Amino acid sequence: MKLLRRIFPHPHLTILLTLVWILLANKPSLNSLIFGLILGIIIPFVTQPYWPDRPKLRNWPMVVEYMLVVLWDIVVANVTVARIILFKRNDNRQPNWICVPLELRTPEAITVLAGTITMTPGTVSCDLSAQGHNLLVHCLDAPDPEAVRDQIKQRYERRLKEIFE
Amino acid sequence: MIDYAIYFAFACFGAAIMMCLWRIITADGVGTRVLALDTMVINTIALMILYGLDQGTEIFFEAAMIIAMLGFVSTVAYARFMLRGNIIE
Amino acid sequence: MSLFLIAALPFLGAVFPALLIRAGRNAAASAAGLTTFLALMGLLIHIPAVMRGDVVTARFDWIPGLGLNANFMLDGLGFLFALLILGIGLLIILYARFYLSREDPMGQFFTYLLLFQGAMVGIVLSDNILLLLIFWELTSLSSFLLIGYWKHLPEGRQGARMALAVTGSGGLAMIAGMLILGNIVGSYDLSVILQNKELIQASPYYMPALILILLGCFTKSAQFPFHFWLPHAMAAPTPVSAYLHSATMVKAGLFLMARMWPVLAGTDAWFYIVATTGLITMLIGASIALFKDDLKALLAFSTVSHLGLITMLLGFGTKIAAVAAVFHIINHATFKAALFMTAGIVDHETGTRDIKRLGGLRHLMPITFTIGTIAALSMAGLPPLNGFLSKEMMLEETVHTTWLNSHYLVPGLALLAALFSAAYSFRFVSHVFLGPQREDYPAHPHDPPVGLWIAPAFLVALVILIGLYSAAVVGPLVAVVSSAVIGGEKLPYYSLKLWHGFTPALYMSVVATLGGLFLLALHRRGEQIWNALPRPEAKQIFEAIIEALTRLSRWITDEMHNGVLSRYAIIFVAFTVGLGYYAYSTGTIGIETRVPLPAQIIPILGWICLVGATLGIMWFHRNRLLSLVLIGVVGLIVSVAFNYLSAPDLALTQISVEVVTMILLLLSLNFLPTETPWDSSAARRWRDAAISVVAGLGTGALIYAMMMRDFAFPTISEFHLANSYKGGGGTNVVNVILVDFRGFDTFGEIIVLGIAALIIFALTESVLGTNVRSYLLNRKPHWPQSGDSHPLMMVVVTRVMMPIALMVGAYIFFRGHNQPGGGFIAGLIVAIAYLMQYMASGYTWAIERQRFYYHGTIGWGVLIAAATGLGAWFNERPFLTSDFGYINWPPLEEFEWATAMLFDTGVFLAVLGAVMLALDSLSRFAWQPGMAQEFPMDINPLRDNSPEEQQEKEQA
Amino acid sequence: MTFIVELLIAFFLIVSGIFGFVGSFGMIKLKDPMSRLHAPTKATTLGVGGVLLASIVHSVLLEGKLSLHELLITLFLFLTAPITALFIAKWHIHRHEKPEDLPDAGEDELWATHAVEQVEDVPDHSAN
Amino acid sequence: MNHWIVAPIVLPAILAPFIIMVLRYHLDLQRIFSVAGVVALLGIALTITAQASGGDIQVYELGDWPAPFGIVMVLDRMSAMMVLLTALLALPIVLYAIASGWDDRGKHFHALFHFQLMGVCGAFLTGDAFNLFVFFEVLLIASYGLMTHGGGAVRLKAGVQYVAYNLLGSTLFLFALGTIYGVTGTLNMADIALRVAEIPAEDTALLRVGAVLLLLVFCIKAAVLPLHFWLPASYANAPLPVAALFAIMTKVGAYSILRMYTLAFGPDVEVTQGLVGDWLQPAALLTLAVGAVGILGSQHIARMVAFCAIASMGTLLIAISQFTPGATAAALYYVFHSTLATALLFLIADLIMERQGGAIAPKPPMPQSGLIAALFFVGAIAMAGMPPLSGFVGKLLVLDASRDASDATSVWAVILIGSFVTIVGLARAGTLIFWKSYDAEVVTTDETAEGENASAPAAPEPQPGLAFTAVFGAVAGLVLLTLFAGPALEYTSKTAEQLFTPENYISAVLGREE
Amino acid sequence: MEALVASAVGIMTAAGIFLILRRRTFPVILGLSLITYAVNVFLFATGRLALNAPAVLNKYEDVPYTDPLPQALVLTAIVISFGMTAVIVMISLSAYLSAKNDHIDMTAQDSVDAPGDDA
Repeated sequence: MKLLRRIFPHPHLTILLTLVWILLANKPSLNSLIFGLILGIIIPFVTQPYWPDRPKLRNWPMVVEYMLVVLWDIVVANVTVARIILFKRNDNRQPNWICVPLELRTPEAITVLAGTITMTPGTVSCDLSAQGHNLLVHCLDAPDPEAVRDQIKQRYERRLKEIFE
Repeated sequence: MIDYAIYFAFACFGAAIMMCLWRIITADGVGTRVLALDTMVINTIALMILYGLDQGTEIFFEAAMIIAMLGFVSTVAYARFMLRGNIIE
Repeated sequence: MSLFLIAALPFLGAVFPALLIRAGRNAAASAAGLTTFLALMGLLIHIPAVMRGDVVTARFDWIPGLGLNANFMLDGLGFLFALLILGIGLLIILYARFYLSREDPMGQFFTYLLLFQGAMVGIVLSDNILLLLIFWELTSLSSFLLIGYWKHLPEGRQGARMALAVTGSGGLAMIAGMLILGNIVGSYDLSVILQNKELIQASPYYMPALILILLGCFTKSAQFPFHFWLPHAMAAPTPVSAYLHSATMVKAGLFLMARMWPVLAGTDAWFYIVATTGLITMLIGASIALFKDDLKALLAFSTVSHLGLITMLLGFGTKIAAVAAVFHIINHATFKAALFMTAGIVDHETGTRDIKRLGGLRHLMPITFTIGTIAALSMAGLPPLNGFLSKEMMLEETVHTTWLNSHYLVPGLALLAALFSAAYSFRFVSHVFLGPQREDYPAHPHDPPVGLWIAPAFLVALVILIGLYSAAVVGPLVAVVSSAVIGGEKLPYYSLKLWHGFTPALYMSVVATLGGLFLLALHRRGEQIWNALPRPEAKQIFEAIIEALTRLSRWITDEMHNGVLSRYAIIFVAFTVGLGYYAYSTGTIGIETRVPLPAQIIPILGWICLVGATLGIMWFHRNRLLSLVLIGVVGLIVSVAFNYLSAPDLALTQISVEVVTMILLLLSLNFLPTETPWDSSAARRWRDAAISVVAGLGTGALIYAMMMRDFAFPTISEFHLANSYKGGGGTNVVNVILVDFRGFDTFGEIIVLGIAALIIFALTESVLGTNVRSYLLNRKPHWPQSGDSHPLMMVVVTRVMMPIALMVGAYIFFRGHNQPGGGFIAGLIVAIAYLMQYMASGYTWAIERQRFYYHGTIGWGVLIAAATGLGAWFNERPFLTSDFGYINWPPLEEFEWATAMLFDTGVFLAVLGAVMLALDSLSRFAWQPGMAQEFPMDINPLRDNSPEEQQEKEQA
Repeated sequence: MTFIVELLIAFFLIVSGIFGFVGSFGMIKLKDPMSRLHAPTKATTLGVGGVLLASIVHSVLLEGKLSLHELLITLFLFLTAPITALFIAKWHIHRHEKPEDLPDAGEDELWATHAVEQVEDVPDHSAN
Repeated sequence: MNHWIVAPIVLPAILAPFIIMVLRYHLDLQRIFSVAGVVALLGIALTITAQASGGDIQVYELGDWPAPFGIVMVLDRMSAMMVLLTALLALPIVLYAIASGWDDRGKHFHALFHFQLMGVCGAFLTGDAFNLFVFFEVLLIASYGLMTHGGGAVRLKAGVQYVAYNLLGSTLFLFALGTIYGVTGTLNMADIALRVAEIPAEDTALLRVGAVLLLLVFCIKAAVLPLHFWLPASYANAPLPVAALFAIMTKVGAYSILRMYTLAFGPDVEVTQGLVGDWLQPAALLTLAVGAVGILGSQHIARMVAFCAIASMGTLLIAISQFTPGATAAALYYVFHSTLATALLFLIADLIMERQGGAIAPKPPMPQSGLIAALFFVGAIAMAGMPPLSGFVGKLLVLDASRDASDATSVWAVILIGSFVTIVGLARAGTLIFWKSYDAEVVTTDETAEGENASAPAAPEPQPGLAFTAVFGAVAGLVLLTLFAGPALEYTSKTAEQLFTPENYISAVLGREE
Repeated sequence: MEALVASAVGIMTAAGIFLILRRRTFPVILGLSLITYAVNVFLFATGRLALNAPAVLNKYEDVPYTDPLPQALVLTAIVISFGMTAVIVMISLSAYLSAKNDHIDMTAQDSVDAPGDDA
């Protein structure tokens, strides 16, 4: 088991890399699968020292759900922000800082959350607090910061907690 | 129809790049300039894919991909330089 | 004995004193004496042949391509001089053994002396003017060493340098003269040249050749106005003065004039140049000698005067004058060497050479007195000594000479010179030896041991013998030598005897002697007048000229090479542009043969970006970070442009290189100032801008002209396109060119990269080994640093991004042969992937987990590439011959293998190692003691729970 | 069918064009640096995303070959864009915001960027 | 297949990485392998010289691709001779560097040294214009490393200038190559020659620009005025054994001029008329003049020797710029002499600097002063072109060969006056350094600041015996060159003949006659 | 198109040379980078420009190819100039740290010459 763990330090990564290879080759074939798999095993092995711990992923349906939610939010938020940029006068906009207290503890989960916040336009995650218990978010136009924070916690953090912890 | 759409997109991204250039040259701090450069890189990627689509060629793909990967590295390097002075510490 | 051996013996012998000096002074001196003696004997063997008038020769083809051959010949003239050189040399060695003190490095002395002797013998025996030149310059060099022998004396240094400068420059002029002469005749062999008088004197190059050769002769023989070096050469030990500056070296010029006499003499030019110079020199030398208080200086100027005399005689161009010259050469050598040795003895015994502090030595040093007096009287030209005989002949000749239609000028001046000559000779005797004995000699003078006086005594004996029995003692010799000088023609009538009857010469002699006594009596008065006269001191003028020359050189050199790179660069650019324009404007260019590609909107946008960014860099270049950002824009546009213009490989390479360069620059900018201060004026900037614009226009126009025309010939790349797949096994022609057609270029290229990394590493080591390290440790950052140097999100994303980047690198590598990509780009991408890790988690943390060593990677890369190339040798193919094939392993699809892939692996490894080593080295500059990190990220909420922290540490 | 596909592609392209434009326009229009940071996220997500989708649809449905590698670019952008934004935001916080201007960081007291021992005598860098 | 031709390139190219990988921490082994490598290179050089002396031009087609499509190495008399010179030069220098401990004052000396040799040999052997560029870069970058070897503020600063200037030169090289390729469509030198001869009139302007830019590039390397500015500071501040090695670098420029301008843009080629003759000769004269003036005007021994290098390049280029077989034979002889003499003087200068600093001024007495003085004397004689050493023969050859030149008078005047100034300058330096009685009160401080940087690592036990052996080796080279001047001149004459019949070269490379 | 490329080369060259004529190391390095870009494009353009004709062989149809050789040369040139840039960056950094200033000129203080008296 230990040996297996040494050889496959990050199985998820192996899968991802194999997928990346197939995409790169852009031609689904046995050749590229096998080659991708070989590299997908070698490379995590090589990079293992840089990723000492092994994140746990559970609740795969939730992963899918989360992705869909985020994609939808991106589309919606894009439109909202585009309207703000195009039509709202600078003076009327209310940019704001928000502090989001984090319940998440795993670095990977925090990263995904912060990434999601940034990728959904209108909010950008700007900083962690000194010990990593709060996330600083900047909003492009947030008359009601509380609502934004609650939405973040509700829509994203809850799901991530289920996925990672 | 696709052609017109592509031209439209060309125009949009071209204008976007010009605006980035404008921002790079006129901004008051390096931070904004780096941001503008990053945006410019992203717009460039879009343009390259668009052009590939227009010409029906794939030779732009790798370059776009590498640019996507490396543009990030340089942006981070600039930012780290401004934050810490030393980019590898 | 072969002439080769005679010429070579002194050189061979020169080795021994230097080696033998540990065995004692006597051993060194004996070795020197023995070789000289052997050479002398070897010479004397040839007496019968020489006296018969035969010419003994020895020939060896040394550099036939140049006409420089080691040909020697011995005729009467050469014999006389060789005899003087070796004979007096032997005496000098004997004398020097006793003269030099214990502190003087005697081995060195004899080595130098023998070197000089060899050079002199070489001159007089050469039958090739180029060979003669070699020995000629050698005498300058060895005399330089001998004059500067007493290194502690500043006069020695100056005198040596002056002698070298003057005689050396004369030698250089002579090189030109000899080359012209050889060119006229078509041979550099003396024996050939001497046969071609008409050819030479008819040639338009006769005058330049004559002047240049005479320059050499005059400088060597201290003729006016080059006479000034000789007295200062007297800083040398007396044996040297006696040898070089009376008997031999200064006579080299005379020798050459005599040697060339048959072909050069006889023209008006020769007469006016040589005779006049000799006359003036004779007069000036004699008059200065009269007022010199230093014994050796007195003798030196008297030597100058006598050399002038001989020169004048040679200059007359008549045969009888030549005979007189030959005779006087012999006489002068005998009495002057004796006089120098006498002066040396006086100096040695009394501790001074200042005439003003001497006098009355007659009783204290009777032997020295006798020797000195006889020699001096010979010099004064008193009968029955040999000096009288030749002076008579000289005066006789002057009487027959008209100078610019004046019958009296030459004899008058010659008489004056003879008068002065008598005066200083008498002064030498009376002021040194006669008069009352003094109490204040610096030492206690008495006669020296026999070793010191025997040599001059021998010479004085010769003086008397020649004077009394001239015809018997030197008659045949003079005849043979003279006949050699005048080129083998019939000798005119002359007689060597004391009494010729009441001739004008006799009257003149009487006048000269009496006048000399009179002058001596008036010496004190004369000295006052002399000292009151303003006269240019040649030494000071020379020194001033040299000093001015040195200063001027220093000024020119320092002004020209003032260390300002921008100046160098601007000259470079201007020169290049100028020549380029000249080359262009003198050629022709045809009409445009290509239809330009349409400029679409996207390229125009790109162009605007590029130009904007470039101008921005120029405008904002003082803000370094901003210029870097703008350079990034330029790089981006350039690489996209490459892609747009059908060069995907270039685009990939350019963008990867771009990123790495940028990171390198940022790493170094961390230590450099972030602002460039103004340090050039607005005018300068405008000038720079103007030059830059011209250069830019030039390049732009050049490439535009080229792009608008087709190749003049089909390009070789058609072959590459046609054979890339068939012969190289790849469809990406660019890559096949890189790894196959022109793989050797790539091989060189990765070596360049490897070297670059090694240099960076080596420099880092050197710089960090100095006090720079403490400077770096105490240095403050440019601006306040933020917290959280390794943000959590960055670390996490890198953990995913880096493997993907490696994957992309692998992909780029494998597809390289057939699609854009290849080992180089892959190496850069993998390096950037690692770099990402460095940036995310910090250098120290990452380097601890590093699994490969950069030096090894570079080495392996180069070695693999080389081994791939060498592999072909076993296949009996040239270096870097590639091979490829296809593998079919069902159920897999067919795939290709190629040795070029292996080569590409070498490229990949070398690039990876090089980039990493460079970055790694630069990162070490920023190392601070507290930097070692425990964790990959600064903030990690997981660490709230200590067990997991433990776990993380374990795994780390 | 082809028409619908083309329409789809054209739609994607137009959407991407608009958002790409808006992204950069925002940088010009918005005045404060922090707000400007929001603009490029549009270009990254829907701007490039639209083009990539169009490209995929084009090759899969019109040319009939499975070409999904454009997804990789999306993957890279989604992975990297937040980091870029984060760093620029940190730069802004570091340069322009004092700890008291930001919301309270709760029990951690300071935001990470400010959590550093300040070195004295460091030159001002307001030009950057 | 004659693999010897690439051996001078492949051997160092393998040895250097081997030294880096395996022997990185073993200086003694590095030294052994380094010396062995140089000796082997010398053996190879002798072999190929023997092969080339027959007069056949041998061609090695790398990768088995036919010329002009692949890269070829070409072995003719000139390239063989230059490789031999390189190897001959390298041996005393590597010995000296070991003996003086210079190789221990920084990292990777031996690896860089061999890479440099590789670059130089490659430049001499290649028959491809772009490959020439690559080898130029190899030798340049190795020289950058060697030049800054050991560090120190002044040296590094000089290094920056050196690199910057030469980077400009490299850029120009690319411009030139681009232009030539853009017109002729080929990179192989022989092929260029063939096409240049047939170039249509409408393309001459561009071709001329390419040719002149290329010439300028070589002139930079050869330190021709006014492109010599990189040389004085960099040679003077480089570690002097390295500067001694650099004596061959300027010759690479001279070699390239000879190669390209006899083969492709030769004196008979109508297209490139007036590009060389009009200004190269005056420039060479100026180079000699500036070099000689610099010798007299220098106040530092290393700088003085650097100007010696410039002056000797001036003399060499005077001969080259005539482009006649006779003058070229003289030039080739002079190349040997000038390289060895320059290197010798640099080594001697290092002996002096290591013992008492480099200022040309009175100094405290130094150990082995007499021997060093004697060596300096010999070196100065050689450099000034005084007899009996090869410098004199070389000078005579150059003078003799240029007597038919149109401006023979000025050539002779400059050479002879230059010699005079050189003699005065060297005599001044020698007497000041070795003959001046030392006044102990004058020099009290500045001792550490003078020579090496004070913080240099403690030098290892120097081995003066070996150092002197190395220097004597160089002297011996000069003596042999003098003694065997006849055969040497015969060889160079035949070489010049070979150069001035480019048809043979072209047909050997392109195989047209077979 | 050709005019665009040519003018871009010219402008980059001009800017590069202008920066090389500055008197500090950093602008000079930037200038060298710029001029390197210029020369790369120059060398590339000597193969003449072509759109949509990458030199990747197409097995199936007969398509035009651009001249691959200059591309290979440019690749080599890029790599070499990268190495050179790295080296000059490093040397100038070391020089700055050792001399504590980044003047590119060798001033009189830098000169190792000491006055020698002539006698």
